[in-house]
Amino acid sequence: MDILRKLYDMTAFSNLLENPAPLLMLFVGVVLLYLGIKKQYEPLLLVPIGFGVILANLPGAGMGIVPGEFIELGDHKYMNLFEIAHEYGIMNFLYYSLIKTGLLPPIIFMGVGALTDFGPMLRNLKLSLFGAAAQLGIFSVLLVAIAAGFSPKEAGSLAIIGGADGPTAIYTTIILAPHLLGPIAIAAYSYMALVPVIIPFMVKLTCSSKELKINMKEQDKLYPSKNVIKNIKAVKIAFPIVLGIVIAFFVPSSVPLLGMLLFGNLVKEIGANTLRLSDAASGPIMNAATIFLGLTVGATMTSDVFLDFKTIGIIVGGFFAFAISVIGGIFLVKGYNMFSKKKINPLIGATGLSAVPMASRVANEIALKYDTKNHVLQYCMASNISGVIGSAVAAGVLISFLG
Amino acid sequence: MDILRKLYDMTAFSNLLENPAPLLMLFVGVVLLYLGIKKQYEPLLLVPIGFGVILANLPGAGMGIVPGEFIELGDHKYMNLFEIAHEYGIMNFLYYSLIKTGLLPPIIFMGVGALTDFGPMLRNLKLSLFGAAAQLGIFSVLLVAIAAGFSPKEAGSLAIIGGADGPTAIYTTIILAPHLLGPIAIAAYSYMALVPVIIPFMVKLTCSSKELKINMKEQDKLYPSKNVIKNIKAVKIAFPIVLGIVIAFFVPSSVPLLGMLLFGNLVKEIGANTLRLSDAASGPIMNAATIFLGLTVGATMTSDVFLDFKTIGIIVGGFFAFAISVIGGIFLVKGYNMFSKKKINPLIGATGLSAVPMASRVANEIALKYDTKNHVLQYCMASNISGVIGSAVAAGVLISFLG
Amino acid sequence: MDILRKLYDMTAFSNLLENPAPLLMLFVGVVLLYLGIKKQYEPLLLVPIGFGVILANLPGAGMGIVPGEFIELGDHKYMNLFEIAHEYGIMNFLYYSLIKTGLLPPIIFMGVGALTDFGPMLRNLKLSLFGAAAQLGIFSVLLVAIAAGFSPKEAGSLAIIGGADGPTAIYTTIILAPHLLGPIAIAAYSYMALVPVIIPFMVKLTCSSKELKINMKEQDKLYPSKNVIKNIKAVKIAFPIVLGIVIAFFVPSSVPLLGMLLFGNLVKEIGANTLRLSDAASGPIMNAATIFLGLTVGATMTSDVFLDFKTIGIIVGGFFAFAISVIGGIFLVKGYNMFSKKKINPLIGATGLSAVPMASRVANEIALKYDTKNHVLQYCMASNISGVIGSAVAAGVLISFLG
Amino acid sequence: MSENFELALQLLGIGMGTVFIILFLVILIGNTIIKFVNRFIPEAQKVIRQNVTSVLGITSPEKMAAIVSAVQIVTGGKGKVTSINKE
Amino acid sequence: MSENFELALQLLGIGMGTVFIILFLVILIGNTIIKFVNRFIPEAQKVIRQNVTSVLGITSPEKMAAIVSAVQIVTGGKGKVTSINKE
Amino acid sequence: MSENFELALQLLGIGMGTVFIILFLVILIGNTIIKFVNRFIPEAQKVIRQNVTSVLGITSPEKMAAIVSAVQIVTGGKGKVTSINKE
Ligand code: NA
Ligand code: NA
Ligand code: NA
Repeated sequence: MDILRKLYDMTAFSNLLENPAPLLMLFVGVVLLYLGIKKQYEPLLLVPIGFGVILANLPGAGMGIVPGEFIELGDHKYMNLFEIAHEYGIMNFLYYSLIKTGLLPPIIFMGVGALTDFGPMLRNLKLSLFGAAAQLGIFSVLLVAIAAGFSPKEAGSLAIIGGADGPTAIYTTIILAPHLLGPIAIAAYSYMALVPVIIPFMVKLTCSSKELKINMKEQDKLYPSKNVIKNIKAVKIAFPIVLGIVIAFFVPSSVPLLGMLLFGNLVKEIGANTLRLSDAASGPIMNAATIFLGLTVGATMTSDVFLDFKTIGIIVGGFFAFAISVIGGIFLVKGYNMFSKKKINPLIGATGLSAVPMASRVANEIALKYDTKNHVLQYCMASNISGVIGSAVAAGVLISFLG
Repeated sequence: MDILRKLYDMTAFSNLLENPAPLLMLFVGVVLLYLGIKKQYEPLLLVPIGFGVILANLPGAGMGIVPGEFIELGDHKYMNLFEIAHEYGIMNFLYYSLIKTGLLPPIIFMGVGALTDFGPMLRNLKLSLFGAAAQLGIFSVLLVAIAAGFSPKEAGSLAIIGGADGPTAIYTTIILAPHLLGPIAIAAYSYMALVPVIIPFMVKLTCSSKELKINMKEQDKLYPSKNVIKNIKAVKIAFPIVLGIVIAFFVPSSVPLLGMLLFGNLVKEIGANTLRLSDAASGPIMNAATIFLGLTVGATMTSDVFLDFKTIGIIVGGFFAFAISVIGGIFLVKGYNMFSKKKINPLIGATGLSAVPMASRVANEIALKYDTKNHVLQYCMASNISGVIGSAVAAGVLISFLG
Repeated sequence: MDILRKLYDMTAFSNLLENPAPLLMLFVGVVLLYLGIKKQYEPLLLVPIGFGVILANLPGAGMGIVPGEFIELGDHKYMNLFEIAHEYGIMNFLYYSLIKTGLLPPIIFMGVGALTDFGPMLRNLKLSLFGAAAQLGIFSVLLVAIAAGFSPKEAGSLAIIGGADGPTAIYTTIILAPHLLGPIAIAAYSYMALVPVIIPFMVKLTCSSKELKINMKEQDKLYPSKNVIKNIKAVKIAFPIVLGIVIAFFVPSSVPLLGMLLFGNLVKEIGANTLRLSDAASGPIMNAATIFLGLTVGATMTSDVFLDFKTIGIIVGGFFAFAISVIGGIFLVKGYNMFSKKKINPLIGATGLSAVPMASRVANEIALKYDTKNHVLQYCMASNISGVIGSAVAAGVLISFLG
Repeated sequence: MSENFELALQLLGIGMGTVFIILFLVILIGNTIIKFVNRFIPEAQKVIRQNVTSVLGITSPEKMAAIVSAVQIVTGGKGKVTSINKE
Repeated sequence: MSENFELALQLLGIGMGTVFIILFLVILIGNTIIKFVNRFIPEAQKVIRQNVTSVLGITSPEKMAAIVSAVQIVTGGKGKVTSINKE
Repeated sequence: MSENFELALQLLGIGMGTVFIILFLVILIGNTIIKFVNRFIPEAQKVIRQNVTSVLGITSPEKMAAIVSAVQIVTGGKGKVTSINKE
């Protein structure tokens, strides 16, 4: 009898009887895995996040992230990392050393930079503007979220989902509202994964067939731009350096993200001489960062954190942030076309959202549906990449004012 | 004169005159290197461990791991990692951040998972049971070790050597008896390396030639199993998810190990969509973890820790734990064969020990020696892999009751 | 009006008006990038260092390294790493966990070891001596620096530039004078990059055409050495083990650097059985370490640190340390040639400096200029590699006496 | 000591029991998943993967093989293609 | 709440304003760099690379060229050999 | 200062002395190992390596190429050989 009692105590069933909520969270974890594996929604992130949710909600396993207050000692003192590991286990050790310090999102941005080619943007610089308009979802949902009762910091974290950029959303949320990290990260990555659904939907809602047939190459022939780039390699090397310095003067709080992005891009563009660095940044470093980011962000989603009305607010608000961002880009194009002889395809506005490169691919497919010869991919990439800069800048603004 | 005096003080000779014990440990380190390099006993671990032993015992170099009490401040407070580095150098920094936190063994298990194929086990599920029987060495040696005067925690760490799984042994020892980490890790890896000697020896001791000639494929033809797997990929993806959740309910303390193993396996089985993650988990992450695990575990073996009667106990006890585990597996097969028409080759019991995949290869060679057409590799892999699960579960039980 | 005010406050322009010195540092950063990218001076280090300088000097971005006193709490207590991240951002987190702990230089040395081939040295063991003579720059500049008013610790850090070895210089400076880390690292890597200028200049200054035509292969034929290596693989495996132990007895403080170098070399020489380890050590681990070392070392160069008379002292002193080291090697050869029938090409003394393998290549080109058939590369590599050992030993001496 | 010994005896029972229960569950779970999959998703689906090779513009496997074999031949079997990145 | 709402309204202005300013700057910087480069360094320079091949024991440039050209031909110039590791 | 200068002078002696001693030892150790190896293990032994390719039974580059192409064909171009390490 005694042995059976001890055996029972070893298991997690008593915990489950006390509080069955984790079972619901296990279901949420399995759904995320399903979306990542079967539906192929951003599998590189949703699979680790989903598994992290499961790990965190296995009762008695001690893999869930504890709230920040647990490690505060008051008077600006905190438990040290060794004590965190000792007290709360390896997941909290990873979370508090890699995520809560704000380290991994900039590290991932370094890898993203090493995989980014600013070429399409440099060849169509004007189109960058639409990457600005497509941040509209961020600031308008911020307004609505505050009206709906979110605190400004929470609202800022929610709104940044409209930037359609995972690391940016996570970085902003770590600083502003770490208790919402799980749902916001998941909403961000899920909607990014849903770009092939959201963009066509918003485009159909707002654009005429005639607009979608605007052929950018023909427009280029009709109204050729003056700039020819004679030495693209030199331009690509100088661009991240100068850009990084100038943006930093205006929005210094965006430097941890943008600075690392541009550093990654620089070592890539230098080429053979720094190949070891760009290979490492975009390979093992980024991949390892992705694993630990996903698992620990997922592990923040314990049942008491996730099963909250705010989660619904985040899911709904996140969608509108996304949708409004797409519309923002489209309507700036429409406005531009009213005053310019050289017309722009509104799809290029829609991709200002970022979600590189999927948004551009989706936009290209839409264009081809209306005109099988109308390849807009390279043009979309211009606004698409500038949308990444746009949301990092927006994040910097939010952090400056709300952080 | 003064200069020569100062020169002499700089060297380590005065330390050696005071305490020549480290010289013996240098010899131990060289022996471990010899085993790893020349005898090719688990070189991936024994070479870093051996080198770590040497580094730790170079007098004056400050590369040896200091006992846990040195960093305790009392009242559940510990020195922080920066202070540890400052005070005790980089080896202690690595040890206390990566090993004593319990981080690296689960990280290595993630890599092991990404290299493991549950296919053979899924095709012969029943054989998994022998991976349970082969944990007998753990719990019987636990009994003996306690009788011999080891404390329960020390006995648990010693006994887990019978799990024939390096990361599991290290993880358990970190939690239960970190002061024995060096000798236990070395015993575990050495006996795993000696599997090609131990298994044939135990098999010869317990099995008849007739038993060893049992041909599994013929048995399969005579008594075919009903299950056919129509979609192995789907099964392989679902298996780690469901298994992880269910085991966690029963033995939550095994989650850090098994959860990471199954996560690594999941991203591997998903395939191309998460290839970046499985590549990172089984490549740079696991390799880097192996280097730092080996060096720091070796560095725990300072002369005062190693030159102790307990070390002998560990070496002797570890061997019996191994041997009894092999016997446990074999005898469950013998028992099974007494009641079943469909016979099982006892080699499949012997490989329940784990030590994947070497045990299976060794068993296969033995089978071929008795019958050149009797390939048992795939069947052995079934119990072999289940033996990994078995020892992680056993570790969880030990940690729950003794930790 | 209010909005514009707030917008202005968000930017860094007010900071720049207060203190425009960072602009000068941005210029320094751009110059370093120019040297690394266009002039190809050690791009793997100078590009991250240059970018780190820029990041650190973007006002308001919080990416500059704060002085060590900022994290001291008195009474041998320090802020913990989590608090450092929280208070001073990710750059300081990386710096204080990876650099100030002394971790990355030994880690990079492990990678260097895994890329080093002791073969040429083993085949010409006698030439190793010139790697000793070429440490003369270190100890003579130490004398001058102290005379010039540097504190002994600062002088030691400055002098180690004459070792022509980046990680050694950084490691020594971390321990002796961390506030000079930026300028010393940059001076070290810049002069290493300038080896193709410095060596020919010093050689021309001190060697006659006749000396430079000394053909080592002919000398070998005239005066053959007795040793033939029958089993190079075994020698290469035993060498790092024995060497590590023996050097450690004499200069234990050099173990963190030399021990890791020799470990990296050992796993490389073992070959296939530890391929995973040497691949990891010389690949992802070293590359990641290089990125974070470069960025954070660069980030120590805030304007108040760099714009100091000591920086000029470091630049001037570093050059002389380099130059005298080259001369030291050359003059030992000249001395040797006075007493020996078998003559040695003084270029082999010049490469004792280290800066592997560039110094050897440069020396080889000089030799070929004087005699198109006089290939001295393999001989130069012997003194070149021993120069690495020499400077690590010199660093150990400095650390023992000044640390 | 005798108390510890009792604990060890108990653990022998609990431990082996747990291990057997878990591995019974492994069998049960495995069989259940196999049956479930056999009934509901018996056929492997075509997964639209993000094709690494297509990104490289390597359209045929023969081409890929050609690269690898070229490397092998030229390096005397000592080289390996760790990765081929698109520029 | 109403105070927060005002803050949000301000941020809508400041935020969108900043984003537009920055992306105007992106255009400006991009065009300036292009013009500068077109005028002062219009031609790409030959980069003297640190040669990896000698380390590999690939002694002849012909062999190396064979590998590279194989990769180039097969990938239509889009692939590059990032590393060939000798064992 | 003069005290420091004296320290520096001492270090010049101690430092250069130590460096020379160590590099003499390097020569000594190197020669000793070479002699020892020449006498006791003069021939390189065949190491029974855990050969990845031999496990796969790949003996020639052609076979290697064949495997890669087979993988490609079988996976419809969706699989890639990330690395096959040959010893
Ligand atoms: Na965006
Ligand atoms: Na086992
Ligand atoms: Na040197």
